Amino acid sequence: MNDISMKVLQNRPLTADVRELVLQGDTAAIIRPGQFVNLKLDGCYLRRPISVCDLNADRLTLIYKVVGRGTGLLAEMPAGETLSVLTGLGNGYDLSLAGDAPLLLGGGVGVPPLYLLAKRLIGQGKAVQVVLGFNRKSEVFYEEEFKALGAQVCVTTADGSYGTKGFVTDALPEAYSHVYTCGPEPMLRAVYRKIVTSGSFSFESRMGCGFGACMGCSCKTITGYKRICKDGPVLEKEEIRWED
Amino acid sequence: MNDISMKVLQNRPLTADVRELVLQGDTAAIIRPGQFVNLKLDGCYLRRPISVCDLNADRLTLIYKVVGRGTGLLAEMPAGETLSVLTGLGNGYDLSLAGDAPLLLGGGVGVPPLYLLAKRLIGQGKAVQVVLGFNRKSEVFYEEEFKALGAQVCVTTADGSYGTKGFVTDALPEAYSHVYTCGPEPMLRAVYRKIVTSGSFSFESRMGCGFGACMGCSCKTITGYKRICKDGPVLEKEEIRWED
Amino acid sequence: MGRLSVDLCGIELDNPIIPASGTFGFGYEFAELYDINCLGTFSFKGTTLQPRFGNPTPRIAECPAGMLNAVGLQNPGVEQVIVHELPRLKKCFHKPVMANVSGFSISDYVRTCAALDREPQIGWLEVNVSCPNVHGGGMSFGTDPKSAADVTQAVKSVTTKPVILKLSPNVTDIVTIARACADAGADGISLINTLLGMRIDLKTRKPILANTTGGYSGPGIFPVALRMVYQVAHAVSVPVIGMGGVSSAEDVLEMMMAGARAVEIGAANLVDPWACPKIIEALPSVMDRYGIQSLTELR
Amino acid sequence: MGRLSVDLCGIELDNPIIPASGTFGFGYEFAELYDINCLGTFSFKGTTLQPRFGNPTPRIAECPAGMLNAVGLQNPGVEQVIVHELPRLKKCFHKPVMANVSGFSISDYVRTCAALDREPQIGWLEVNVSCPNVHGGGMSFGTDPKSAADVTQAVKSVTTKPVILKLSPNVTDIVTIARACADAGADGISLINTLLGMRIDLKTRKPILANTTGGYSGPGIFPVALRMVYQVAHAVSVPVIGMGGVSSAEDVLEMMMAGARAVEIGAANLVDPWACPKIIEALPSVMDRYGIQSLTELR
Ligand SMILES: Cc1cc2nc3c(=O)[nH]c(=O)nc-3n(C[C@H](O)[C@H](O)[C@H](O)COP(=O)(O)OP(=O)(O)OC[C@H]3O[C@@H](n4cnc5c(N)ncnc54)[C@H](O)[C@@H]3O)c2cc1C
Ligand SMILES: Cc1cc2nc3c(=O)[nH]c(=O)nc-3n(C[C@H](O)[C@H](O)[C@H](O)COP(=O)(O)OP(=O)(O)OC[C@H]3O[C@@H](n4cnc5c(N)ncnc54)[C@H](O)[C@@H]3O)c2cc1C
Ligand SMILES: Cc1cc2nc3c(=O)[nH]c(=O)nc-3n(C[C@H](O)[C@H](O)[C@H](O)COP(=O)(O)O)c2cc1C
Ligand SMILES: Cc1cc2nc3c(=O)[nH]c(=O)nc-3n(C[C@H](O)[C@H](O)[C@H](O)COP(=O)(O)O)c2cc1C
Ligand code: FES
Ligand code: FES
Repeated sequence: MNDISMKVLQNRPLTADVRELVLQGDTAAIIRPGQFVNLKLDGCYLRRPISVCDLNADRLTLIYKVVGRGTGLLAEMPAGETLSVLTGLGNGYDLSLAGDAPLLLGGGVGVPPLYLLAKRLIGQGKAVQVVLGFNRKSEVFYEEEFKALGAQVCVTTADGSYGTKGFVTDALPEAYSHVYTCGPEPMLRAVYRKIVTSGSFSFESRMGCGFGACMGCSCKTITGYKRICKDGPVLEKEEIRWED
Repeated sequence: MNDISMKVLQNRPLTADVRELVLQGDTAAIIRPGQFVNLKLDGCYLRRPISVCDLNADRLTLIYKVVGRGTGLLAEMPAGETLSVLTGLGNGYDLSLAGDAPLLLGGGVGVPPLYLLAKRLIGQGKAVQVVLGFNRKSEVFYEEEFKALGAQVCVTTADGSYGTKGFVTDALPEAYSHVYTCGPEPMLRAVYRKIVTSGSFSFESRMGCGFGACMGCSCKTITGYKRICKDGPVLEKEEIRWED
Repeated sequence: MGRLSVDLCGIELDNPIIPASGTFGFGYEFAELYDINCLGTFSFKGTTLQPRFGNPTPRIAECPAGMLNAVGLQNPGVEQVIVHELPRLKKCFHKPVMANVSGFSISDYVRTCAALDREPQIGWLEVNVSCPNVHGGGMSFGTDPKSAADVTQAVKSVTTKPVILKLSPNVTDIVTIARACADAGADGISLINTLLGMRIDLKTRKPILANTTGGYSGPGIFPVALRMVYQVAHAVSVPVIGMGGVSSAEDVLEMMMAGARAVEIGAANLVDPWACPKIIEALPSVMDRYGIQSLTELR
Repeated sequence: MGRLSVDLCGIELDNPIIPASGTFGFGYEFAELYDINCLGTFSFKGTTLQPRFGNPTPRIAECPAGMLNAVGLQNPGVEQVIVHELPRLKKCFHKPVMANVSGFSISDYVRTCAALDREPQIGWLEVNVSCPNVHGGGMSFGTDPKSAADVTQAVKSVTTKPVILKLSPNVTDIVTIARACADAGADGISLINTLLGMRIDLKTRKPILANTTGGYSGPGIFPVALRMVYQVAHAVSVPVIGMGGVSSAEDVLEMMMAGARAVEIGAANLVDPWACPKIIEALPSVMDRYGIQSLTELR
């Protein structure tokens, strides 16, 4: 973990309420896809956790949905401003579990972390299949970016206005070696029930610290209590214990 | 009173810790010298009261000393930023009391409101005498500006490093028709004891609102309770009741 | 009834926004700025039997997210309020107004409320029980259920107007005190008054306030206020007025979701004199955003 | 003694900065970031007799100037703390550490403290009396002087280490409770624990926290904390540890001017993991600015 002052290079809309933020600054602390950063915004007491979408040595791309005060403030940040970023948080996805034909299932703003994951897996020569789920056509983003990586991409929309009608679970391919997924909890539950292989699930939680100090994000797993922020956000299928 | 969004045109040091701030915005609500404005700064809950030093229709000059958090933040505001300003607060100095040869006594950051006062009095053809008191030479500001108005100016420094050694009360001229003064309370008390004419005294107080709503700034006078922010900051010599 | 209107003890308010006592004087300063008839009502400056200058200055200190005040109930006394303030107030405000009353003994409260009861423009009596009880060892009436109930009962016996007990948050158990007031006949409960706080001046190493401690208000107290409003609204059946740090239409809705029938706004008026009309104007669109048709559905 | 050093119940601290319980775990997360031996000491995660998962999530909500938590004392239980955490902690922290202890009955406290008393690395026992008393009707031990004194006495009888009672601010009269603890033998008092608060989600119209209410910490509680520290430090003769919203070297000095011997820092660690070393580094120059030669002169 590192606290880096990063400069906004770009902050552009992808859809009506989803934006892409490109930051400049040292990304060395980020090791794995599926890790996240925690952003300090003037006017918010707590930091805001956002998944790493893409990076190179001194550039970090995040994709965020404007849902409240913090993301609202973020949307107004012009290029040139700086913000304090705790980087390299969370465990991230374990690439060694991928097998030959990993399947990546993303829903809404659960899509971003899968981008870096796809890039890395394709870099390892895997045949990556991606299903991206959205509510409607106007909310779809990053389909082309995933295709450009060389992934096989399928898009679903809940209302059928684009791609396959339904949820990501309605568009599972016939064969896959391992599932990596990120999205809203109802989607994760549906994926958990439906997939026939092992899987790595990325969870969300309201966080106090984001680096394992406060126990604000604890959950129960088969293997004991875990902190979403430090022992997660990625949990493996075998260890997940759903709360009701 | 008005709430005006004003733009910083200039924010430059006059001495090590005193700065001149020029703001652009409608100043119509400011009627008299000795009135003040109340500045909203990001990161401070309460506004900061600062006396009007000079103005024209769309330009306002303030002089402030960096003493704490709020003035520290103000010192960092670059040209181009805007801030919310409640303008036209307080009663201000009554020019009709001046007589022919008014005497203006200012101490430290009590000097600024006397500038607009001197300008107006000279505009009315009065022979304005000004004594400006500071601690030491390095803290002197606006001597030339007062001279340029055509006032007769004397500077005192407590340590004698410039001008007359001593306090403003050590440099009173032989004759004057009325005294206008602003400065730290010990100075006001000394002036009160020493002057032989009527006088108008400008007071400070920690303020909640600055426009008469909260009773945070009340003081006792011969003529009853007054609010420094609304019934003052200027009190006439006859009505002042010193607390101990 | 309009989309924003609410019923407060049998009197309909056009909207739930009520400037809080001590931050709105008797309304004139604000009447110079906007037509204060846009408000639901307002609660005027805490009035006592005798005139009071209040505490020495400094009376104000800043906090990270709010302010301290130790005004000490400066007011001209109930007689002057009736003779001078109310006739002037009548000229700029044409709705029932809320009279805020303080006292240092039961008889203070009774005599002040009895005098105000005769004034037709007064819609509600808001009885502030945060003052020290001079006959009860100096602890405030509002920190003891029995004393709070005694004040309630005594005031109820001299007025036919709705009586709203305004509670102090500086207590171990707000619910017991609220219940005691409701059981003693209170027509409503308003809360919270200020939290007791303090600041020290690093330069002098002494308390900033001449009174040493003061009442903390502003956004920093909002979470505590919301909790107490929620607890009390779930414990009593009379209407609850929520306050404490409310500064936006969102805060108003959150207070009403916690169970408040109406919402008072204090310190926010001092920092932005137009805070209340801005909030009233913002309410409909913020309600739209959260799918709220009318405020009565939040009850 | 250095310029920053202070004496806490007979143990010298290099500086008065102590990360507060529940915001610093058992120190490892922070030991990865900086050498935690720069701290005066730290208070480890509230430990109970039995292991606890704590409350369901969400456990965290944001406030205008701070946060709510309803972690609910998640901890592995005293046995695991002794077997697993302390040996690991010993590797990265070479000073006496403060053990924070919670319980739901007097016997909980006694057994937990007795077990910890045998651990040489523990310098102080900080006994948190904000938990509900399961044998006393659910009100917390810290809201009643008698219960707080009982816990103090019981714990004192099983340990020779200094015992610091950590008080809840959610009370009418903090001074009486602090005095009761001091009279019962407490070697120090630390305060404040969190203020009870709440937030509601405007979208769901339900409380954000699964537990409904939570503990409010951060800058928003500083004025209340400072007031209580001042009141208690002027009422008892044992040392007082001040905390609540401290986020800067200036805040530390203000707490010490209010009478605190040392200062704990909680929520600030969560927002800026380097908050404590930054404050320690800033202290000398901020002391220079206010003409403070050494911290002992603030007593
Ligand atoms: C590990 C992780 C990775 C995430 N990655 C992304 C991402 O790549 N893109 C994206 O758009 N969103 C992501 N989120 C969700 C994102 O953190 C929230 O949408 C954001 O914090 C909302 O902040 P706000 O101030 O706009 O909302 P508000 O509702 O005003 O926030 C109030 C508080 O609640 C917290 N909060 C609100 N919603 C959530 C949520 N869904 N998850 C966690 N905390 C929440 C905020 O952090 C803040 O503390 C991620 C969350 C986690 C935990
Ligand atoms: C009517 C009036 C006119 C003033 N005109 C000027 C001026 O022209 N130039 C100038 O340099 N200063 C002036 N002052 C003083 C100026 O308001 C304070 O120096 C300033 O508020 C300090 O703010 P701070 O945040 O830097 O200090 P802090 O000490 O961090 O402020 C904390 C709180 O105390 C208040 N406060 C601190 N010092 C004073 C003070 N001396 N008077 C009133 N409130 C104070 C602040 O407003 C704030 O609410 C005037 C004060 C008043 C009342
Ligand atoms: C300057 C000031 C004066 C106050 N005077 C009174 C008063 O006279 N009577 C009263 O019941 N409450 C008084 N209060 C308390 C407020 O009415 C309100 O309960 C409290 O400030 C919390 O609301 P807020 O956070 O919106 O300010 C006063 C508050 C302030 C800031
Ligand atoms: C996430 C979190 C967990 C806490 N857990 C404990 C605890 O286990 N024991 C305890 O005595 N206090 C606990 N506290 C209270 C803090 O130690 C401290 O008293 C309080 O947060 C006020 O200080 P602050 O404003 O600096 O955070 C916790 C606070 C937070 C924010
Ligand atoms: S958010 Fe603090 S431990 Fe996970
Ligand atoms: S500062 Fe509010 S009345 Fe003067």
